[in-house]
Amino acid sequence: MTIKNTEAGRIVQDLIRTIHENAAYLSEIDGKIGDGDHGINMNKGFTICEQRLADQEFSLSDGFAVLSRTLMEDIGGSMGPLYGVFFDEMSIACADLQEIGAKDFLVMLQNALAGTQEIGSAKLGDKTLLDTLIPGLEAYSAALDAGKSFQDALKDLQAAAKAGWQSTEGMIAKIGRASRLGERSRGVLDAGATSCYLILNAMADSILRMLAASK
Amino acid sequence: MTIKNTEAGRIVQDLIRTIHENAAYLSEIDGKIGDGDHGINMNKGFTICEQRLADQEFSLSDGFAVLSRTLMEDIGGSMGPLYGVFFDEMSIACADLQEIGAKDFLVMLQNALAGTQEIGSAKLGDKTLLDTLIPGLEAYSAALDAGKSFQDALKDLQAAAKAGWQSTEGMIAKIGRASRLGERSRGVLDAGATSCYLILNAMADSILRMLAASK
Amino acid sequence: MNRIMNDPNYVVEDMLKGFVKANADIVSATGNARVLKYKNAPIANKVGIVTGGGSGHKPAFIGYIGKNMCDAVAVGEIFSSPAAAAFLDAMQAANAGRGVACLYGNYAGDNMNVKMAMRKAKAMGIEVKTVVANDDCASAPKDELEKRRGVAGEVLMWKVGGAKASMGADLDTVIAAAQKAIDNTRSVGIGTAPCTIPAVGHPNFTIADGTMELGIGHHGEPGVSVEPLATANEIAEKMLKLILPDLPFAAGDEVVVLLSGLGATPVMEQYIVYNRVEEILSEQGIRVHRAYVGNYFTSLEMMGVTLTVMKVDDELKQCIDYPADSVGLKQL
Amino acid sequence: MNRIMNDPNYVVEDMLKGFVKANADIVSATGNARVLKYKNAPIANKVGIVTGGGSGHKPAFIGYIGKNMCDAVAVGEIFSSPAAAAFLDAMQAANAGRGVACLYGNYAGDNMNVKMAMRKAKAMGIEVKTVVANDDCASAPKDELEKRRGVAGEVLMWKVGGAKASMGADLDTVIAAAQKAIDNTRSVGIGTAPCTIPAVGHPNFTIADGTMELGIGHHGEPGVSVEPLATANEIAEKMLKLILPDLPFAAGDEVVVLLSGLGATPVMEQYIVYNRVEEILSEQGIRVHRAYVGNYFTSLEMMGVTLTVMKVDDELKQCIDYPADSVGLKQL
Ligand SMILES: Nc1ncnc2c1ncn2[C@@H]1O[C@H](COP(=O)(O)OP(=O)(O)O)[C@@H](O)[C@H]1O
Ligand SMILES: Nc1ncnc2c1ncn2[C@@H]1O[C@H](COP(=O)(O)OP(=O)(O)O)[C@@H](O)[C@H]1O
Ligand SMILES: [Mg+2]
Ligand SMILES: [Mg+2]
Ligand SMILES: [Mg+2]
Ligand SMILES: [Mg+2]
Repeated sequence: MTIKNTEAGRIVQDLIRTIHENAAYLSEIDGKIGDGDHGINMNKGFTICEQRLADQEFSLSDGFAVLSRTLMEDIGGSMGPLYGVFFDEMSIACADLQEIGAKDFLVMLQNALAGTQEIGSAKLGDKTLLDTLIPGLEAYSAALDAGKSFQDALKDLQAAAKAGWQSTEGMIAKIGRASRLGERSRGVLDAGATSCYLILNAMADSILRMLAASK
Repeated sequence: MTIKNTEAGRIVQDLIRTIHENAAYLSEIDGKIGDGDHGINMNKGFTICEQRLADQEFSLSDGFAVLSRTLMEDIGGSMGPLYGVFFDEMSIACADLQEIGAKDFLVMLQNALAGTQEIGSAKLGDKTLLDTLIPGLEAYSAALDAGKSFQDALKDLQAAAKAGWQSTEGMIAKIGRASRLGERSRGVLDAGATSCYLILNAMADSILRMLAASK
Repeated sequence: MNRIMNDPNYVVEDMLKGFVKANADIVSATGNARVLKYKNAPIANKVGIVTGGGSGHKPAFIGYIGKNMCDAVAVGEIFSSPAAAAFLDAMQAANAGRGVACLYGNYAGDNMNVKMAMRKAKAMGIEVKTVVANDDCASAPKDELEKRRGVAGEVLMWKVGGAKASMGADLDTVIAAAQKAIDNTRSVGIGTAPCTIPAVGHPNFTIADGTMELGIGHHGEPGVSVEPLATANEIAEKMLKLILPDLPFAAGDEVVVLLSGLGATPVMEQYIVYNRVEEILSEQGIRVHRAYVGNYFTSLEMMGVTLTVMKVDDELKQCIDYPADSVGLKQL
Repeated sequence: MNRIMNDPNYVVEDMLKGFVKANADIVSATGNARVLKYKNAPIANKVGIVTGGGSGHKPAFIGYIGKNMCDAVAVGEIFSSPAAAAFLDAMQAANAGRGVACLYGNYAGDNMNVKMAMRKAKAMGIEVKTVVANDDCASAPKDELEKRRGVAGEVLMWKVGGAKASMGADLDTVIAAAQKAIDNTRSVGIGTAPCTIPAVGHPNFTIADGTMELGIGHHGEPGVSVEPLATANEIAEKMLKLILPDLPFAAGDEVVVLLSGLGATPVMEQYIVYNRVEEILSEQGIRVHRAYVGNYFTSLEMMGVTLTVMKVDDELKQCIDYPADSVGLKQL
């Protein structure tokens, strides 16, 4: 089963909607051990992207490219480069594809992770968005290895990303703003891990909807 | 009747003591419509002068010269130049005299007033030290014109200076810091008029004591 | 407030020591602890430039000692005129035989101490002439120019006088140029937070949160009105509304603008105000020949800005554009 | 507090407009609203010098654009890293074909955005190398140098890198000189009052009256200790006690000292601290080659000072003494 690159631009629109809906929640979480602007930062980038994509036809790879460029042009801080490179790698990995299959999506996620780690130098357990991304990707990869379908692998991704996100509650921040707090950073969710879960979850939902429709 | 210039240095010491004793009072008055530092400014200058004169024999003209120089070197603001020129003129006017008589003292006061007005450009009624100095000097001059003795003229000076000083309570400040207050400056004594009364009064008392002793 | 100092009664002394240590390439101490001079002063054949005033206005006054700027400066206590002897010693330090231009601000204490110093200087055979800055157009009505205080326009007066002297002009020509500079200069300040004299320990005037004082003086002297805090754009408009009709400035004029913070106002905010100042001037056909934005004349940690506009002709432009090397104003 | 601004969300935009208007003799706007460049950049045959960082640190960063200083600067929101595209566009604006030295401070956001920009610059054939300032010795222990933040020592890094590039050095030589500069530089800050991000509207950290925070960062990052407010002399001693053993500096060394106010601290107080700094260095046989005292790297209206000491050899002295013409640092 595959989805058509040209038709999958709506995935980007779903992401934008998800971030809009959760902006306040993301800032609220960031406010507990960060500076309370994660929702503002994300929403600013995704809103500008929405304006750039308005009234246009675009493929998934093009949509990701615009999103990435917007994040890198219009929002500085940490989220600009981290999600900027994330969507840049996603876009590059599918730019030449007409049909995107389960394996293709794996490569997209792998490259996105590699780019994010290259830029941010964070590891699993540092209490960042990687604590959502890495388990999600691993579960998806394992599902494919085990011969599961695209759909089932996406559901495994969602479940593992959610578990990974929630695991950040028990972690001490090792990187970023909250790392100064040491032990005091334990007991609350990580803001970036939250937005990453929302993004992976929404992306998987969109693909699942498209796969269901194309049956 | 005259006093000896060489022996009259003690007049300066009496002035210094008077300012020491009244420093807090002068600041208190300045605090009401000024910036509350008149006693501090005066006492600083007179204390440095006291140190310079310590363990020395000095004449009245020399004592006034040191006092003037100290005020001009060590205290800026308004008091340095105003009393600086006041004592400078007093000193110059008696520098060449061995004996200082009633007429000499008149010239000393006249020159001191002229210098003070040249520097400060204030007039009678502006609520400044001139409101003590001018009436004091006029009473002294009138007494001599009327053929009164040095002693009686000095007593007239004291009385008129006191009345002049007290008249400042009803005045509106026309010059200096308090002039910004307009009508609000009425109802309190002027700080400089107060110090000027203390100085003229102490000076007259000293001369009266010296005249009494030389009888 | 948390002031960084040792003995509050010796802040001026301590500051001067640090200033001389840090800027030995430009300034020297003199025999009078309250007088600093340009290390090369007196400069043969040049009219000496002297100024002086109370402390707490950094970089004024000592920060404007330097090449093609002031030769010697008399230093007073915080917000209080230097002693007459300090002005006199500054005049001597600056005097190279061609006379001394004493360019200072119109404050009672400074007027008296300069006059006193001039009496003595005359007796010593030093020729001194003065220009008394009165650029603060909020400090008295236009028909009482002689009552107006000097504020940040003094910087432009020193720049012009200093340049003219370095060009080789004689005393009367230097005085005329500095006088022309200040006669063509208008300033106005707004205050948004007061300051505290170290030895006093509490502010001696107040500016309530949410308000600003238009026309405030450099020591907190009352302004023309206390108003609700306006936006930066409105502030620019209000200040120019006082300044422009006063000279008056008109379409076709060329001007030099100096926008100074009062101490604690971030330079960012000063540029935000300047942005609108320049726009309004352009709209009115007034061309900015040169702009200075930054902390050029402060009042300890007061908040607010002063705006100074000087109408320039060819002579003034030449003086303003002349190089300068002082701590507070360097121009290549 | 009474902030002078228009829309708090556009303080950076408004400030940039004013800055370009006021300083058109030195800086130009570029196609990217968040990138300013030296008006003559790119300069043929010269390695380009780029930096960038969050706003609110005037004159850093844009104030160090100029002759023999930085060629282009990426501008972020208040206290927040510029976007990757701004760094990339700054790199392009500075690039004259001999490569670009990107000299910036060690903050997570800046690190990521520069890395991101370098990925793109590489793809465009622009050679970029970096030096990451980590002079704040209170921000991490000595065995974790890579965790230390960059503070006012960045000014000296730009001065050295900028001079070296103007002398005609190639990229590796410029990078080596700037790296040597920062490797020989140690800074420490003390905070005495917090500051407020305009769009936030209240301070996001506190410093109680009567206390000071030793080792505080440029954005209020926690320091090594909160102590009762000390005298200026004690503050100088405490800061040097952290700085001197860290490099270490020793008798016979020559140093450049930069003492910067954090924004609202009167320059007078900075000189009072400097006075004791110089004394202690002298006592320890350390010679001050040159001193910079003033508001060189601020944090809005934060109060306090940062002290920076750089050990210099002949090469660094030559670079430091080289002329410079930027808004924040002019040297003849
Ligand atoms: N080096 C890094 N790698 C991955 N994620 C990071 C890194 N640094 C920070 N983050 C993520 O960024 C989130 C905070 O984002 P945001 O609030 O937008 O930025 P800022 O911290 O600059 O305010 C954190 O919750 C964390 O998940
Ligand atoms: N121009 C002047 N001529 C005469 N006396 C003056 C003049 N200006 C001020 N004074 C006197 O100075 C006094 C204040 O002195 P002081 O408090 O020491 O100085 P400051 O006002 O600088 O703090 C006033 O009470 C007034 O009598
Ligand atoms: Mg943030
Ligand atoms: Mg945040
Ligand atoms: Mg007083
Ligand atoms: Mg006073």
